[in-house]
Amino acid sequence: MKIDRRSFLAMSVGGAVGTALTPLPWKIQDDLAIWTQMWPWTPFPPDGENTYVNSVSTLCGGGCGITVRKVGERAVKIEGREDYPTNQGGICNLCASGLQMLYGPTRIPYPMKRLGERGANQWVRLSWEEAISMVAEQLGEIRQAGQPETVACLSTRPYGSMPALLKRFMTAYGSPNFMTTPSMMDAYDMTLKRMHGVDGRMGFDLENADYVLSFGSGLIEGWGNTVHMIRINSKWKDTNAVLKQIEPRLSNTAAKADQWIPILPGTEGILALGIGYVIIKESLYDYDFVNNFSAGFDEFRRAVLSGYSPGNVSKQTGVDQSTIVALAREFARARRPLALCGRGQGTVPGGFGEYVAVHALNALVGNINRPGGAWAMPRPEMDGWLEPVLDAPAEAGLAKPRLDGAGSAAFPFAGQLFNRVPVALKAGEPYPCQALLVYDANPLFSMPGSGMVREALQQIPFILSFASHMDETAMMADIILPNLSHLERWEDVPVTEGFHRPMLGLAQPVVDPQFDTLHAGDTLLQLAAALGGTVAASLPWENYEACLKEALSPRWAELEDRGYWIDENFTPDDWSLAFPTVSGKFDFAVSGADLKTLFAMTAPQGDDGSYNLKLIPYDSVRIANGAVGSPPFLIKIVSDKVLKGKTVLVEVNPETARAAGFGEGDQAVLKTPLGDAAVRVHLSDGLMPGLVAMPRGLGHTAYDRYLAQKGVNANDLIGSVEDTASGLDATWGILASLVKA
Amino acid sequence: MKHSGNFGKPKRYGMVIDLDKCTGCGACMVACMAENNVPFKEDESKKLDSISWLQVYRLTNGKPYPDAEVCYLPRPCQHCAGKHEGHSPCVSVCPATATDYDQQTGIVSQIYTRCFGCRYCMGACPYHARHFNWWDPVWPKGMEKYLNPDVSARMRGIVEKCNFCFQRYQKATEKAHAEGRRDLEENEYQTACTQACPAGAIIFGDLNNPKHAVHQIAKPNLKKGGQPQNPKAFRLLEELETNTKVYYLSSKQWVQDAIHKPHLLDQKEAHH
Amino acid sequence: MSNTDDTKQVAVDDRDRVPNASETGGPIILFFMIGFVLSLVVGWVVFPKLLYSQKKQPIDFNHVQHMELVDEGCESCHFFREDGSFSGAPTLAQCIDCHEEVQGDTPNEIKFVEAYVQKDREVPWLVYSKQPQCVYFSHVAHVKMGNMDCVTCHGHIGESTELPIYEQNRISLYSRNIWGKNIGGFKKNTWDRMKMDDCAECHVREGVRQASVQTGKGGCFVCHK
Amino acid sequence: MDSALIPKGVKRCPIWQFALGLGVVGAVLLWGVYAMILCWFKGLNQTNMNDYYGFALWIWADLAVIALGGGAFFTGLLKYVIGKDELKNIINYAVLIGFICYSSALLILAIDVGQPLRSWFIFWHANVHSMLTEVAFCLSCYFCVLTIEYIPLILENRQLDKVPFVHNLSHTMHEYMAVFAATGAFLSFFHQGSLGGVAGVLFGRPFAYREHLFIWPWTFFLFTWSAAAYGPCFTLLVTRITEKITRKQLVKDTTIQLLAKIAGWMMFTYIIAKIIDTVYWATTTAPSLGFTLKDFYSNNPVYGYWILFAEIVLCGVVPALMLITPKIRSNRLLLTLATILAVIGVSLNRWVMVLQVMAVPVMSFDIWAMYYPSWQEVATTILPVAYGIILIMISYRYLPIFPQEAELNPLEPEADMAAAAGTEETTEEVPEPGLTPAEA
Amino acid sequence: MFPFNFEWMWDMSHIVFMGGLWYALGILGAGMTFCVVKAILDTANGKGGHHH
Repeated sequence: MKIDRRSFLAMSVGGAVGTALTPLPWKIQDDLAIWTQMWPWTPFPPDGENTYVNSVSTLCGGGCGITVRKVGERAVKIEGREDYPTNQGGICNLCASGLQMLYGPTRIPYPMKRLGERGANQWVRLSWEEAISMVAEQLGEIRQAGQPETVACLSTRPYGSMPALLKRFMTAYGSPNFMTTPSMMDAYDMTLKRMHGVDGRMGFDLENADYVLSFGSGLIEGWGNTVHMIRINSKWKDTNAVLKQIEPRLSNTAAKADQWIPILPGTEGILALGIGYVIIKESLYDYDFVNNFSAGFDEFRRAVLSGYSPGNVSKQTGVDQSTIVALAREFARARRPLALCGRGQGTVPGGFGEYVAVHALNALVGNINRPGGAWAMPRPEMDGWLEPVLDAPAEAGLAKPRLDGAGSAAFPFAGQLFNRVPVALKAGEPYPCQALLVYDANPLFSMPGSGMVREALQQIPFILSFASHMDETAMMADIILPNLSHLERWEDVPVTEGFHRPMLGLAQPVVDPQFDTLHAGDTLLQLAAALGGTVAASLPWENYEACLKEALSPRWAELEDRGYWIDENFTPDDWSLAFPTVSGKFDFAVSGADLKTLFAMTAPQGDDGSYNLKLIPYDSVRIANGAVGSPPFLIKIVSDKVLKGKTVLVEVNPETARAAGFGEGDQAVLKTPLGDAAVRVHLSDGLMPGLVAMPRGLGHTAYDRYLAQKGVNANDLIGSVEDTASGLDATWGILASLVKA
Repeated sequence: MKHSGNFGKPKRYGMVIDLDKCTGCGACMVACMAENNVPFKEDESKKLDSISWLQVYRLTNGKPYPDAEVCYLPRPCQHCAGKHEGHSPCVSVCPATATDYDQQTGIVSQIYTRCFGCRYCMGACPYHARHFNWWDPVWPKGMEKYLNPDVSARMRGIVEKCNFCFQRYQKATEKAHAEGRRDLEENEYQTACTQACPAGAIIFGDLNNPKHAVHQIAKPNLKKGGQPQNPKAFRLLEELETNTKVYYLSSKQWVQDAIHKPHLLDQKEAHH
Repeated sequence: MSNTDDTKQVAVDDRDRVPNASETGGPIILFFMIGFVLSLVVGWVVFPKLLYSQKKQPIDFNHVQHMELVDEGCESCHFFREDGSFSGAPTLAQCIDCHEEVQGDTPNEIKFVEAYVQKDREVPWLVYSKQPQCVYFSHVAHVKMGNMDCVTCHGHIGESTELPIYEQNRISLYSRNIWGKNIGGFKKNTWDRMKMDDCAECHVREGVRQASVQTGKGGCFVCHK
Repeated sequence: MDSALIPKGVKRCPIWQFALGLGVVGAVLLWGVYAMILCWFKGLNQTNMNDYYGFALWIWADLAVIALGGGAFFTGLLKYVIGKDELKNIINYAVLIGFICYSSALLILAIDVGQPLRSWFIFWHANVHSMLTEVAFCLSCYFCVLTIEYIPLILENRQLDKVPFVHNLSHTMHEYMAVFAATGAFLSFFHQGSLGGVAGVLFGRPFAYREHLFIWPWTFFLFTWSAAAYGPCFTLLVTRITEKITRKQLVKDTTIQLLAKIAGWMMFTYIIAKIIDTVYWATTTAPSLGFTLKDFYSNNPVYGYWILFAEIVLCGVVPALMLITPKIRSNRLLLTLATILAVIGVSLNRWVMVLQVMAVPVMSFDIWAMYYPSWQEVATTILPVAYGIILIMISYRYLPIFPQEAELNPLEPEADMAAAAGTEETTEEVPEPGLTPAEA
Repeated sequence: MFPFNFEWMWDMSHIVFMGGLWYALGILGAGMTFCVVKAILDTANGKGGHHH
């Protein structure tokens, strides 16, 4: 028998026939198909017991109640808490993406010390003991040298136990420089102080208002509590309440409003005065309130009637005379009219005169401390704490003027003016800053004139960051003592500006700490203990939880049980009791201010004639632009008419674009006095001619590849402009030009 | 041990979306992505290969400044019933029976492990509600921890789409079963987008059930292919007889017109 | 060499080979049979051995012994949670009730307490009946609403004194119990196989509504997610 | 070297020239294979397809090659079933071209699906209501037919034919080819049709949707008809190109003229039906779905009425009239022109039925989506062309494809040493120049 | 494609469609088998051993 080609062939054929009659080929084929379901790089989430943990989300400013669904130890979904007073089940896109921030790669996993150049993002890991003793040593030396005032601290939120604890730490340490990033709260606080005589916060009973004049407030784009405001907008649709949106751009709010009134940017206050003119001229104002409960009306009247006739105002604002008159009449004749301001999300305050002019409208129609009106609210206070103990160096430090000039002779009514710090540091006045503590803030990204902020930070020899995520400011730090993420920590969350009930939410840990991080409150307590002396004595708590319980002791049980505390029956003071001013009345004259100067429009930077357009930043509800960057889900829902690849699209009116020779999607260079940026042009009929609109919140350089290097940070191109009357940041835009790329 | 009819009466789950209230905030899109393990990648600005089961379109009235108006229109899968129950554009074309129409719930299902990625269904769907996994779904290290185990993992090369958060129906049914019930209450089964919408613009329920809000608002004429009897209500591409289960409400005439007249709209604006 | 020569040469070769071929007709069939039988052996006997890897459970477990100690049968440990979900393999927290300390002196017991209880680590049980991720299976629907016995699908595991070897398909990574022990996919008992067709067959038999438009059988989302 | 394999009585170029040609085309083939491997291992993100263009260049190429390959079934039908015996002189080549087209189509499909390892689901879990299922079944069955038709041709190779069994097998298969050809025609009718049905049933896409006859939309019949009409034109065109390159007449004029005439009449009748279909669709179907013709042809940078004109008039009516006019048809140049127009016409038709369907917005607020293929898509689409050329080169060299070749080109005793390289017009075929004898 | 597949239904569509498929496959299969068998028999009968 010869084994030749043929035998081999026969065997193969036999083998093939035989194999076909076994499960082998068929099973392998089936298993291979199944294998494609189980590729090793595809994660298969394990199942487990489902539990739900209630908490409060602090990612955005809204402070909404959330319910976090957990499977085993993993948090898998954040949903709005249905029984929470502000959001009632809804949730904003940022807070719904919260788990991407919790588990994401942008978390700072352990204490770190800078290695190499600032901002180079090179770090060496420290143990907590090392890190705290290093910081304590640094701060101890400064204090020993008798310069505790040269240490500053920055936070985003002004209220709550953490800012209070930081402020307390600074006080005990001996520095008057606890600051918060600027926002419309600063302006409204000042308005309350100078018109109502109240040291409190502003609230608006928006639910019951039936005619709302919004001077550029992005009511459904993150102004106040986003979800609450959107709910109110829906309610207005059901009750046929009227919303008039006054701003240069057809924002989401303008799109949902009953009327969009385009206006030249920066002239909103002037329009308010024009409306006031008509109301006064036609005697449409509330006689009872104006005659019996207000002072300074004559000065106000004189100032308004002397320069704000509809004709004049129309010229300045670009709003038709007939519209001005109509708005005034409608507003005055509405049952519960309400006027609001604070551009976009209100993260840049704007000029004080604008707030006075707008709030004066509420006063003219007598809608102050009434249903559907503007309410003076008490500030949330940490009522469970004793006064801090101060030693001599602390007393001496506290007696020094503040770095930002707030409370000084120039700005006596200001509480916070962080926007002035870069200028002050540059000038070396009143003294240099030797150390900065940054908590829950990212000024390098979020403040107009970020170039100036960067220069200022470069001048500070020691920067300590408590950041949970690697943001731009954290990248500039010398030491990072990372805070727990918002879903890993206890925190009290006072309600946002604008809400008309005193309310407090309690955030509680949803999951165990995922990294070697520590609650910033605990870090601070350990720092205080390491510093010793009166600083340690002023912060005597064993841990942050104990400190928090003590701070909230009267309401702790309710907070722990329900997750929030609210004063449902709160009503603001009656007119006769509401105004603790010198006259005891509402002050139209703004505590003796020069109204003419106050109402003057703030000119933008760079008026040298070489720019033919104005660049305005706008806040988008789909882009986070505060201390927290946009998680991947948010970037995913950004329109391709806003961001394409790595390039931002700026909105330009088709007419303006055509004149400059640009078509849809064309590449261009946007020039402003502060710099250039490569952009693309998006033609929009929803923008006034002569303007360029750019979203805020893009152009991050820190965070991860899902967020960084996308678009341009509008704050790089727009500088901070100081309102001379108040010191507030009055920035509304900047002169600009678009040239071919 | 026969339990015929153990599913209760046939349902027809559907939605009513109030365009007057929708603010275009995108919370629904995020809630959907978070609930359904929708992946993301570095560049999501190429919207035509970006997976988002729920898409919010921005409609404009096409008028120049200052008369421009905008309306936001969220578009989940429309769960078409077609001319005869179950003849959805996509279901009828799938060669491998990976997508199906369930007469019990009216939901168009998609089974990822059955799909082999021919993409015929995507061509068939006029709403662009179907998305292909052009890329491997991968999450940055650590982020896979938030994935929902109730939702199947998808793999590269298959089509996925909105399924009205069917896993929530399954979960709700389990709870009902544990309590010895066969039918669900209206609030027991709600989609993630409905739940998240801050404006309360999305309403979800059984269109067959006169007690449910969706039925009361849209007033579907079930004899006439579900046409809405509420004059403010309309459906997308009614003429195609796709017989969708997503109804829209708008009090604005231009919106109602824009839905029907393609040439009215300006190309440059009409996108996500 | 010319064309014609070449052709001739080949033709001669061919003539030589033809009778050869018919002579070796027998061996050809023999080789065919060798190939045939060999492949049958490979396919039916060798292949299944190669296809599955054998894994031992982290520790052994005696169902019989535990059944004697509990009141409510299987549901004592494999219980339903309030939301209707099924707890599956017990967690450490459940075991700790009795096994906080070592009881008796079996090596398994000692290993369990030392390696898991004391270190607070969950036991990574290998679940024989684990369905793929695309499958939705509601225990409560079957047990509470359908009044089914555990045995119907899980067989007599509750009467075992030790845990069987867990076999895992090397390609699909499924437990062998899904396809069944028999490589040909044949089954005798209801618990021998847990493929889609087995679920579907029972659903038809038990009168579950067959609501699928495409297949006339059960809707996909009844068993899928 | 390989002269023993070359059919008797014909001349072929020297082996080095052949190898050089193979090498050049092979390089293109390898480029395509590289792209194919990228698509398989990295996924379809290698393409420029997207959620709007789920079907793109590949599906167009698929539909186009299948239409062009329609020459095989139709010529087969004419020869074996209807009895046009004259066509035996071109049937081999028609079969070979068909085989190339269909195997290419299957290859493209194997790259095109997102999960190639699951592609058998289309058979196993078939949804019989899907046009794509019908396509898959008929396509693969018909490919079997083509293979059966191609096998005897291979078996007729001079060396293989010497094996008695092989000889007998090819002989028997030839004898019963009519049965296979008839089955092939039956299958072709359905898969060509169902390819048309793929677009025609999309009632969500008013641009594609057509009224139905029984379960089939009109496009079903139009596709079958057009494949039968235009497929032979492609066979004629490729034959012409082959003749140009080999510088020989390979098929007699009578055969060419017969096939051209039949194709012409098929095209003529088809284009009338197509015009009726278009008019009905434009005036009745589309408006009933809320669309006007203008919606389909305006507001975008590419798709204008020109495409309608090009497809129906310029590359439809014109070549049809040219082919049915004996005077024009008998002019070689004009005949070639007509076949070129026809090939463009049917390719345009398939393009429109795939790409424009995807491009047209349906929701009023949607966009026209434009698309251009990635290099990977282009390379994988050229891959079958290269493969086809190679198969033609090999088949032509070693198999008796053209029964009339020897008769039309009697061997001369003297070797014609004239070199002929470099003067040929550029075509998609790689030049295989020279009529040099096999042995120098 | 087989009656034991999950998707199979005994309805007109399946009978016609799959009937057509199996019919075609049957012809092809039977035809090829016939040709091969005939070729084997012919070869055994000594046909084809010479050239023509």
